Amino acid sequence: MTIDLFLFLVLALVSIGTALGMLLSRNAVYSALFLVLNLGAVAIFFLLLGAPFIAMAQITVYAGAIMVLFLFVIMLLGTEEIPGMQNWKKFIIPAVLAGALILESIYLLTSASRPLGLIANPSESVNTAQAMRDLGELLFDQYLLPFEVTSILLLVAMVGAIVLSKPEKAGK
Amino acid sequence: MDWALALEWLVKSLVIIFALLGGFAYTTWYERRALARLQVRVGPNRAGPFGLLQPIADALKLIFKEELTPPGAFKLVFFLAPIMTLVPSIIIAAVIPWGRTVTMFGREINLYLADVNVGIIYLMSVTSIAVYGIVLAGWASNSKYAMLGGLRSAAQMVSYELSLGLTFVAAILLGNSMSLVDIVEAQTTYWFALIQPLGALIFLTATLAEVNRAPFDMPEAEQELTAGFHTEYSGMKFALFFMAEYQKMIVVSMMAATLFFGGYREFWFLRDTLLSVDATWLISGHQFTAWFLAPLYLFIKVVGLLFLMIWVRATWPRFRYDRLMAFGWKVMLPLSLAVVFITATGILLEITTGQVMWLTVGVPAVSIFVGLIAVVFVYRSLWRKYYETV
Amino acid sequence: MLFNESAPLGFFYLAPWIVFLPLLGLFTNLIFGSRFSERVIGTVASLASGLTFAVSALLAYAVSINHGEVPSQKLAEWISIGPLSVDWAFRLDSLSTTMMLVVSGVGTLIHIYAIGYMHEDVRFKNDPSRFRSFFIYLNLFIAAMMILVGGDSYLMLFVGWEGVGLCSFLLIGFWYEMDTLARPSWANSDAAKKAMIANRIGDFGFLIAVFLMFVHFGTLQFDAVFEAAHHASSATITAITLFLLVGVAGKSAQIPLYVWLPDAMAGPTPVSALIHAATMVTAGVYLITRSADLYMLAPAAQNVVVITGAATALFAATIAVGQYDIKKVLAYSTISQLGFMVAAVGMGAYVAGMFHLITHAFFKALLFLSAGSVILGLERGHHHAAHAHAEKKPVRGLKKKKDEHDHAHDAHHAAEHHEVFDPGDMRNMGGLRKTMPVTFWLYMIGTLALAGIFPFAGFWSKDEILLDASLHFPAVYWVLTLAAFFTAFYMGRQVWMVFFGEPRHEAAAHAEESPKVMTVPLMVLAALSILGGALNLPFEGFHNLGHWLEHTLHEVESLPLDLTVAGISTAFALTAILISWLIYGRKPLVKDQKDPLSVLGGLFQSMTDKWYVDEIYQFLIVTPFSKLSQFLSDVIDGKFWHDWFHDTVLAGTYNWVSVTALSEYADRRGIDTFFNSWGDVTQWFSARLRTIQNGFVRSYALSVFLGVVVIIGYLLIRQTIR
Amino acid sequence: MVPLNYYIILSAILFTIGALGVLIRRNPLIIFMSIELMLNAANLALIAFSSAFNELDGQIFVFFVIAVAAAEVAVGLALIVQIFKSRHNINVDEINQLKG
Repeated sequence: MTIDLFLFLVLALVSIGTALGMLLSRNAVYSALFLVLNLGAVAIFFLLLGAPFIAMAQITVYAGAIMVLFLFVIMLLGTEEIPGMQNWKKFIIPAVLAGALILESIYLLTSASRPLGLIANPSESVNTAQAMRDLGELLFDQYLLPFEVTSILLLVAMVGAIVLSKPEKAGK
Repeated sequence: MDWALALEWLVKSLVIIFALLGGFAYTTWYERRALARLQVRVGPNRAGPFGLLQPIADALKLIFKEELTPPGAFKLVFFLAPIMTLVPSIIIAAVIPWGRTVTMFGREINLYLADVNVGIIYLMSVTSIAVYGIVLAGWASNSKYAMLGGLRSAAQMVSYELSLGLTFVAAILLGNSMSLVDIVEAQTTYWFALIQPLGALIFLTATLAEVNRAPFDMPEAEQELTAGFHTEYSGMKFALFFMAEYQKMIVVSMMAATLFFGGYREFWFLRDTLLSVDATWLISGHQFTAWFLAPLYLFIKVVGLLFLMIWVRATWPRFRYDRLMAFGWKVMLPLSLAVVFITATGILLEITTGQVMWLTVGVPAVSIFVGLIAVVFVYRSLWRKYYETV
Repeated sequence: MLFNESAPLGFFYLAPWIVFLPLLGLFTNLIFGSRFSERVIGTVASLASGLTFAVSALLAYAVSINHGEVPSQKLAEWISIGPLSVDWAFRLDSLSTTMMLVVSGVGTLIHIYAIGYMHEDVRFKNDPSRFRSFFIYLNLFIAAMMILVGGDSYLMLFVGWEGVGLCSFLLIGFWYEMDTLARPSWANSDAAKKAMIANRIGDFGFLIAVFLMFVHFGTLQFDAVFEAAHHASSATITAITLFLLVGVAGKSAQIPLYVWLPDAMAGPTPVSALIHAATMVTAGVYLITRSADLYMLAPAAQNVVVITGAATALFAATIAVGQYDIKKVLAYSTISQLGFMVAAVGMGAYVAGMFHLITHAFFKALLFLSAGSVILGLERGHHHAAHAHAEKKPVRGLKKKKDEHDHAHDAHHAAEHHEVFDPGDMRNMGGLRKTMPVTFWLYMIGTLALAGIFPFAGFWSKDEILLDASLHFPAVYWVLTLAAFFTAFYMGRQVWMVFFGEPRHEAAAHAEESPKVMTVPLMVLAALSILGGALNLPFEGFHNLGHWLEHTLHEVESLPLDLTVAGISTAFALTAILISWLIYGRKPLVKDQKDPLSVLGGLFQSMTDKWYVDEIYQFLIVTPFSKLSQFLSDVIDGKFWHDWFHDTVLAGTYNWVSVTALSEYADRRGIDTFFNSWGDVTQWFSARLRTIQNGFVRSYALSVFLGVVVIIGYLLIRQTIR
Repeated sequence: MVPLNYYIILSAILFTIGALGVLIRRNPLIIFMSIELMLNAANLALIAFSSAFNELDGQIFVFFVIAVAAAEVAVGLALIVQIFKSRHNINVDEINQLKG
């Protein structure tokens, strides 16, 4: 077992564990915290896979902004605890389906007619400034239009959020 | 894995941690002394010469105090929150360079823990997760004051992070790199604070909000929330919060120094002199570069910036909370967008025309102008609000 | 690029500004004008025009030091479709810069004059808010005229041509909801429409000429057209030039399309002076001169041009004799003088034509503006008379408080004027020499210039035309000389009627002199009318204009002064003035006296009634046309198509098909039955399926999830089987 | 040297957990988080492919996904707050009519 594989397995366990924790915890705040941990684990995966920028963006945007917003809303509304699963029978079908999906995926992937290949240790390329530069150039050259469209989407979302959360004026 | 390399990292990490811990202790002393002087008092002066042993006395007191956990608190989170606050404030220092490469014991040693090419984004991500500790502390205390403090801080820090991140962008643009070492080296000729004074100002303001210092100390506004998110904390847990706050002060000062004030580089007027970081000294026949000047310069700058923070605390009243948010979204954010735009335009003009003047004169002039416009608008809107209420 | 830096000797890059400057003034007034005072509006507009003049002068200077060899200044590519390629380019040569100078120079003076004129006019007409639009239109006109004279292709010329036509329309109809006496009526807008329609006919001819050029030469750029014309058949050239002549007849008011110009006097007087006397109507002359290379190749067309011009000159001059309206006289005089110019350029005497164009611009603008001054003077007099009656105050006292007085006008103007008073009718005038001395002397200068008295400008330019005619077309020479005789006569008649004798109306008695802002431009124009002849004195070593235009026109004959021709014309003019004195001056008209010429009976009545041309047009064209339209509308469209074909044939068939065949059988029995049963089946199923639509989002998500599992399962099975 | 398959399987597992969360939880906030988890799983797969094929496009795509997720969360949370304000309840099973 190489150190890469070891690292992968540990992180995979952590991420699956935290995902399950998110799924199963009764308290929404704990769910959010588990998700933050999960996001962090995935960010480390990104680092390992040679995407440091995305990893940092993941932490900054997801962990730093989105999840904080979640926490904020949870605390603001005081809705930490909504009873989750009293009636286990109702969840048999989804659970069976989920199990089937996972098994199917694993079977699909392992029985593929040709292997999908290995991921080389990318840590050499992580630390070169060139990768960042390439990413930036790709983003602002080939993907400029999607980038701009995304910015418009963000603008629209911002306006929408402001409109939605604006206090209604008295008398209306 | 090279054991020597691991050892080197270990040593460097320990140096940083101890520097920060010691720095924390003496920043409290520094602040109390400076604050006292500004208020025409004397400040701590009993323990040791000039009260220099006062931090140790404080530490002892806090360690031996009883720790209380309020009933109904979420114990695990309540316990983890101070740690979650402290950790980011320490690990953020990993990418801040405090010197250059030194040859020592026969090997090249970098005077920084890591020079990753996404150093600046690392800073951003770590500052962005620093909010968790405070929010969770507020929530886990199961107390209204603490809760409100936590919520306030969540909103405040998320808001001001945007301006902070955008001023980072200005520094990235000017330094043409995301590596902090490159950015520092790019400031050999001009500090970025000279090229982009507005950006530096916004950075300093936003960091004040990020570390919850006056006049942005909303989460712990005493008159309103007793002590905010750490109302229910006591003993060593409280000490950890305290520690985190002062370490954050040090760290953001280091960030400010690195991004806008030349980092470990010498002051510009010392360039090409014997006191330059690049200078070669000749002592008793041995030639060596003056690498040890670099941490010294960084230290001087950090002390200066810390004084700035203390000074602000001593002179400025606290913002009202809605004004604080309005200021963050309606003034800081547009201004920092303008900063990015102006900087990028200046760089583009410099590249296309080949005139350095665009960068050295045009960008500062336009930035200052924009800043003044913002000041005028803020002033007028304040007066308008005043008249509306009167 | 706005600035063509490769142009030699600097100033050429300024060329686009001759259009942009007036547009700048226009938009300044358009956007900010509502906040400006009248003074500022007028200043902005005048400044725009004046700067245009300055730029034109610089351009002319640049042309002169470049010996006329100037590349056209391309501003932008306008059209590029297949073989058609038209640039927005400026042609700078001696001809176009001359026109630019005349247009912008006279235009500037009229702008300044109009500040004073319109200030009072909008108040007499009770709508001061239109002051701004007037100057906007004027600036637009200058811009369009500059495009016209500066264009480097027939299409650009046409753009300007249409632009000035539009401005002319707007300005004739400036007081569109009233007639010339400010009574509620549509007379002014009818005049505007008449001008527009008459010009459309001419423009149609112009357009056909342009189409022909494009078909035969494949280009519209001037030099390229002229170059290609040498290889074209003479029939083609003749057709082109004749169609161009149709355009000229429309714009320059030649027979048979001149009828719009007298009616155009409905516009404010500065408009009459600028557009309908000095500049726009000369566009036709400019067009022929510009197309000189084409006309040279088509002698037949040239002859037609000459005959048209000469006939117009004489015909209009006779009508002018019988007019009573001070502006109508000048209008017919303008038509007549345009006839002179057209005849001249038709004969190939382009320099003479251009020369007369320039001098005519000076003295006709002077005459019109002075007439405007007279009209305003009478308006004021009428007002003061009314005030004097109403308030028993001396006229002098009112004059001192002019400003407050203006406000008073605004307030109760409408109530004052009960009687209909025509301030333009010469029968209401008389004796203005004493009350309006400045205007009188200016008018005299204009009259003498127009009548062709030595040494005024008109003498030199007219003589040059006559001299050319005497050398090439003796018959035409006599026609023109006769026209010149009538010219002198009706001008004499006008002067005697307006300025001499006793006032025939109270208003004339109380008339007042105009302010400086109006008279000073007139003095400049008067000076130009006196000295304008110096542009092209027919002596060896002079011929300045000829040498100047030589750059553009290449073949220019410089004729020396012929004492015979000059003597005959001077004698004719003096005789005419003498006769007019005998009839009108010796024994001035008194109030309500009939015109002494009425003794001529039907002849004079015909002159007064414009030889019934409008009536003939009405009878020959308008009435048959409306009859035909009526017929087409009522009988063909209404009775045949609508009533019979549509109602009976189409609707009947449709009704049968729709009601019987489709509705009853196909729809109700066939389709309805089918779909009703379908609907029953659907309803039955949907009643079963409705239970799935339960509003729980997660149960929907579960369905989606099920779908995912099934699809992946299918893929799995397929892979396994394969 | 980690086989790409492992990453894909991990991604599939995470995705399924997210889907399960959407299906079985009633708290809309948790449902939202589950959606984020699903997006995250997809991101992991994308980055893994990007790394395996040595192409940067996958990273770009993830970047966009993150941006879109931010937008979605902003609007979604605003909606939840608004619903809570008008109904004082955010149990998704009880929000089954459009009328407020």
